[in-house]
Amino acid sequence: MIHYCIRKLLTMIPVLLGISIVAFALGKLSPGDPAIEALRRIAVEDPTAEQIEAMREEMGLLDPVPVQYGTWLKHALSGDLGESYLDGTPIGAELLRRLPVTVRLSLLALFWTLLFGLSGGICMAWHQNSAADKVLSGVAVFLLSIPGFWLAIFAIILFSEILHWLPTSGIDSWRSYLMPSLVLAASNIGVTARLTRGSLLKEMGQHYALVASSKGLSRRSVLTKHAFRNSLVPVVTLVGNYFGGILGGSAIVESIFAVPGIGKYALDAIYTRDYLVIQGYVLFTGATFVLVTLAIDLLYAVINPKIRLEGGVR
Amino acid sequence: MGGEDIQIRHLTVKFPAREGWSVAVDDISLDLPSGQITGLVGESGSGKSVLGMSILQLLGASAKVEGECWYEGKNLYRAKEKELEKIRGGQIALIPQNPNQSLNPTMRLGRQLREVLRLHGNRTGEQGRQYVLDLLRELGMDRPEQIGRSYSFEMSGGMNQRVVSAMGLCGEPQWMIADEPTKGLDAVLRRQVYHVLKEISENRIRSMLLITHDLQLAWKLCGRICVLYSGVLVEQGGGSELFRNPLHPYTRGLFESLPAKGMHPIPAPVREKGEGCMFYNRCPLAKERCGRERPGEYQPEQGRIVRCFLYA
Amino acid sequence: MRVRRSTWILIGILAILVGVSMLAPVLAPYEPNAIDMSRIQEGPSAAHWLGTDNLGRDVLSRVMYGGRQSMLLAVIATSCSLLLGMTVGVVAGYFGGFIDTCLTIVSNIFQGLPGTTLMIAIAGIMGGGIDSLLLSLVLTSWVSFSRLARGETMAVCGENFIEGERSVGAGSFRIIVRNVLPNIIGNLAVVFTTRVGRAVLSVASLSFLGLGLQPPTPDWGVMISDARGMFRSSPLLVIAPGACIFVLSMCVNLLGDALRDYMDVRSDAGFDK
Amino acid sequence: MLEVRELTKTYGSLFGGKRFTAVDHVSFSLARGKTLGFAGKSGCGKSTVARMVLRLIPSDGGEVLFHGTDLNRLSQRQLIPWRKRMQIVFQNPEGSLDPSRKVLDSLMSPLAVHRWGNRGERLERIEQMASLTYLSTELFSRYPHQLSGGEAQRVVLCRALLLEPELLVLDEATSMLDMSVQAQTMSMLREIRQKLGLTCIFIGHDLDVLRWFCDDLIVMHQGRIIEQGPVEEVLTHPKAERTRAMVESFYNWE
Repeated sequence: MIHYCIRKLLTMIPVLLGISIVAFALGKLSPGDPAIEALRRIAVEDPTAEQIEAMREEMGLLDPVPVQYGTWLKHALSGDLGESYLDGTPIGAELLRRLPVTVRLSLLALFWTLLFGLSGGICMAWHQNSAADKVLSGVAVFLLSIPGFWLAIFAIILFSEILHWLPTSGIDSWRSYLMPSLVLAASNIGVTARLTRGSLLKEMGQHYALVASSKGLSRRSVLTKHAFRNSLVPVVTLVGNYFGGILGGSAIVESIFAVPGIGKYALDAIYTRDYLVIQGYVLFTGATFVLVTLAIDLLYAVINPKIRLEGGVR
Repeated sequence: MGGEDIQIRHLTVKFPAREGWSVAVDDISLDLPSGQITGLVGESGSGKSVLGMSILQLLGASAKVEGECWYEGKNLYRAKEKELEKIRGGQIALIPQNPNQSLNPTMRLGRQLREVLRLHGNRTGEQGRQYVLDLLRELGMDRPEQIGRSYSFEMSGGMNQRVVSAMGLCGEPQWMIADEPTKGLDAVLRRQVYHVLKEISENRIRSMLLITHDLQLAWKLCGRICVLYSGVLVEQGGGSELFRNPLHPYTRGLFESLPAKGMHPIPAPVREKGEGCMFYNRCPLAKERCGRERPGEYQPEQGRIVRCFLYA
Repeated sequence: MRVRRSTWILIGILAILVGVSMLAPVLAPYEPNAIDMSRIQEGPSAAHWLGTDNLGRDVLSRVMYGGRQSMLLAVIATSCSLLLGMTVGVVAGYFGGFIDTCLTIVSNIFQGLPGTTLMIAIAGIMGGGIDSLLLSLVLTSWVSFSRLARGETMAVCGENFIEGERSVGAGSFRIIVRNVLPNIIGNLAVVFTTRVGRAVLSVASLSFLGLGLQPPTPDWGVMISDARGMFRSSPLLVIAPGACIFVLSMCVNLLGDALRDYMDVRSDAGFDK
Repeated sequence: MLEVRELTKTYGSLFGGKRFTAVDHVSFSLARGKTLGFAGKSGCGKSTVARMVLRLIPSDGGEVLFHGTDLNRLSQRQLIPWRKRMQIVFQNPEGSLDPSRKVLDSLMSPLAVHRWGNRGERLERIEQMASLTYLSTELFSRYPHQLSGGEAQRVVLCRALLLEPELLVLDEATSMLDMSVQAQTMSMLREIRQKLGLTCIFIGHDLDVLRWFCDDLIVMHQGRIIEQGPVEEVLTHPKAERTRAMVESFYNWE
C-alpha cells in the first residue's frame, strides 16, 4: 500500500510539471506584448521603444526561455501568478478566493453523478432487459447527448422563471448550487449509469458469481455482496476522468448561472484579453484535478485489495 | 449421510444459436444413486457440465431446460427460486472448476467461507469459525487462520482448490457435484485434488457426482460411470467393469486414445452424420441401420446400459 | 450478423442530418445571413417555417446551414486525433520500454488537464475560429485513442499468434500493419464514433461561449448564444438549433452502441458449450 | 545439429527488487532426426528455454548453436533466413491464430514473409501440407473462432511445416486438447516427423505422452536441468530425487 502511494505521488510530479509547462507556454503564446501591457498599467499610454526595452529587461523577458520558465515557476509556487491587466489585482489571490466555489460546485456534481449514476446503473442491471432497463437506458443516452448549455437554458426558464423555485444566478444559498451542479452532472450521470450497468452485468456473469449462487445466495445477495464491489473497479477508474470533465465543464455552467468561480473568472478574462488570468486558471484547474485524481487513486486501492497488497500495476 | 437419489428424466438443454437452437444435452434419463460417486465422463462439447449445472439450475437465463429432475420429491427444474436457494449449498453443493476464478477477488476467503455457514446450518460466531478452521485443516492446510484473512489471488491454485472444496462442505450438504476438478492441472496438483476428493468422499459426503474428462481420476474414484458423447448418454455401468470391458465403440475408442494405452486415435469422420446414432460418422463398426435410426438403451449384462445396436 | 432495424433508422436519421447540411445551399429557402429588418422575430409562417430571428434572418435556413462547419470540424478533428493517438499508442504498446514510458508520461500530462479547460484556454488565447477549435479538439482527444490503442496492442501482443508471426521471420512493421491493427481497429472505431459526438458538443459549447465559431456564421451553437435572451418571446430560436445538436449527438452515441454490440457479438461468436 | 550451451535468463524489475532466474545455465545437444522431451512442473522454465532457442525472447547469456552458428550473435535481419528452419507450435490453439484473419490468410503469411513462389505455387504448397495434417480445404475460408481446438492446432501445425523447418518445437502442443483429439494429433505428429525427417523438441507434462513420443528426456526444476538421458531410462530408473517424486506422483496416486 505504501509502495503504491509513493508511486502515485511520484507519477504526479511529471504531470504537474507538464501542466505548468503547458500553462507557461500558453502565456508565452498569447498575443500582445506583456511589457507594453505592464507599461499601460502604470499609465504610460504611448511608450517609446526605450521604455519598452527597459520594461522587458526589468520583467526578465530577454532571458532565455528556460530561465523565464524557472522564474515564473518559482513565483507561481509561492502563489504569485502576476497581476490582472485589467485592475491590477493579484491573480493568485483572486483564484484562491474563487476556488472554493468551483470546488464545491464540482464536488456536488460529482456526488450527483455517483448517486444517480450508480443507482441508475444498479437498477438497470437488476432489471436487465425489462421495460425499466430500456426506459432508464433511454434516459441515460438522453442525458449524455444533450448539450449542457441548452439544458441550462431550459432549466432556468422552467425552475426560475416559470416555477420560481430556484434562483437564476449567483450563489446566495445552497439552493443556488442545485441547478448548476445538476446540469453539470447530467452527461456524467448518463455515462456512469451505462458503465455501471455494463460492469455489473459483466461481474454477474463471472465464474465467482455463479459459484456464489451455487452456495445458495439469492441473486440480490450475489449482486450486492459480491458483484457490486468488483463492478466498482472500472467505475472508480473513470471517476477521475469524469471529475476532469466536470471541472472543465464548470466554466460553461458558471458563466450561464453567473456563479463566481474560477471558470467564470477565466471566461471573463478571455473577453477582456487578460491572458495571465487564463494562464493561472489552467495551472489551478490542472493542480486541483491532479490532486483529486490522486485521492481517487487511493480510493481505488481501498476497493481493490490486489493493488493494496501488491501495489500491482494498473 | 447419504440423502436421496437424484433422478433425471428426459433432460434436454438447448442454447440459442445463430440459427435456431444448439442442443447441448439430448434427452438424457439418468439415476444418480446416493451413497456413491457417479462419474460423468466425456470430452468438451459432450454436455457433461451442462448436465451437472442443470441439477442446480445454474445454467443462466438463455438456456432452455426441458425434462424433470427429482430430488426429495421435488422437481428441481420446476422449483421456485427460494426453494433452490435452500438446496444449493445446503443439500447439493458444488465444487466448481477453475478454483482461481471461482473466488471473489475482493472478498477475504474467510468471509466467503462463513457466508455458507450463515446461509445453511446453525453454527454461528466462534463455533462457526472453529468449524471452518477444522475443515481447512482436515483438507491439508497448515495455517487455516491465515488463509481466512487472505484473498484468492494470494494463494496458489492448489490452495484455492481446497478452499472451494471447503466452501462446498461448509453447508454440510447431502450431495456434492464436482465439476472438472482436474482441468488444466499438472500431475502434482492433480494428485492433490484426487486426495481431497477421496478424503471428502470417505469422511464427509458419500453421494457425489464427478464431472470430468480425466478417465484416470474417474476410474480411481467412481463407483459408477456414465459416458457422454455430444449430448447423448452412450454408456453407463459400474466403474471397474466399464474400464475393464468398455462396450460402446466410442468408449472403447476413448480408452484406446489414452497415452498409457498408446494413443490410438478414434478415426476422423469417415461418412456423413446420419439421422441416427451420434457416433455414426466416426464409428468403425457402424452398420447401415445406425445411420437411419437412433439406438435405444440396451442392457447386455446386469447393471450396464449401452446405446448401441451391437447389443440389441 | 445482420444489422438491426433500429440501427438502420439511426443511420437514416444521421444521413438526413448530414445530407441536409451538405445540400443546404440547394435546399435552404433563403440566404442564411440575409437580413430583413421588416420581419424581426416573427413566428412560424408559410414563408418562414421556423420564423425569423432578431435580424429577420430565416431560422430554417440558418438551422440547415448550422451543422455544416461543426460536423466537418468534429469529423476532421477526431480523425486527426485517431491517427495521432493510434500511431502513438500502437508504437508505445508494441515496442514498450523507454518509448512507452516517455509516451505514457506525455499522455498523462494531457490527461492531467481537463479537456474543456484546455479548450477554453487555447480558444481564449488564440482567439475563436476554426484553427483554434481544430487544435484544441485534437489536443484534448488524442489521448483517449492512444490509451486505448496502447492497451489493446499490449493485449494482442500477449497472444501466441504474434510470437508465431515473429517465429516465421515477419518484421515489426509487417506485424503491426497486418496483425495488430486489424485486431484493434474495431474498438478504436467505437471510440471514434463516441468522440465525434463529443466533439460536436464541444464545438457547440465553445461557440455558445463565443470562443468557437463566430457570428454571423450560421452555426447551431452561435444561434443559441444569440437567441439566449429571447427565449420567452421566440423559443424556437433556441429550441430548433439545440434540438439539431441533440439529435445529432444522440444518433452518433447510439450508433457507437450499435457498433460496440456488433463487435461484442463478433468476438463472442466462438461461444460453444 | 542443435547445441545449447549455458543458456540463462533472469527476470527482475529495473529498480532492484527480487531477481528471478527462470533459466539457469542450461546446456544440451540434439542430433538430427531425434526428439528431445522437456518435463517439469509448470513454471520450471521449460517454455522459456524453447523460446530462447528460437530467439523469440532474448537470452541473458549462453550460446545457441544451430548447425554451428550461434544464433544469439545474429541481428534480427541476419536471423530471418534461419527463422524458417525452426518453427514452434504453442499450447493454446485459439491464441495461436490471428482472430481477424481467415485461415488461408494466416497460412499464406509465412510464405509471403519469405517471398516464396507466386500465389499459385503458395496455394499448392499449402494444400500439400494441409493434406499431410489432415486439414480439409473447407476450413480455409473460416475464421479461427469457427474452428474446434483440434482443427486450430492442425492449422498451426500446417503453418509451421510450410517453410520446411528442420527443427520443430512443440510447447505443450496437445495439453489443452481432449483425450481423443490429443491421440489423433500425436499420432499425426509421429507420422509427419517420420515422413519429413523432423528434429523435435517436445515440452509436456504427461509422462506417458513424453515416453511415447520422445527419444531423450530432460527434467527441469527451478530453471535447472536436474536429469537428462534416454526417456525410458529416466522414467524407469530416475536418479534425481525430484524426478523420482515426479514419476511417483504421476503413476502412483496413493
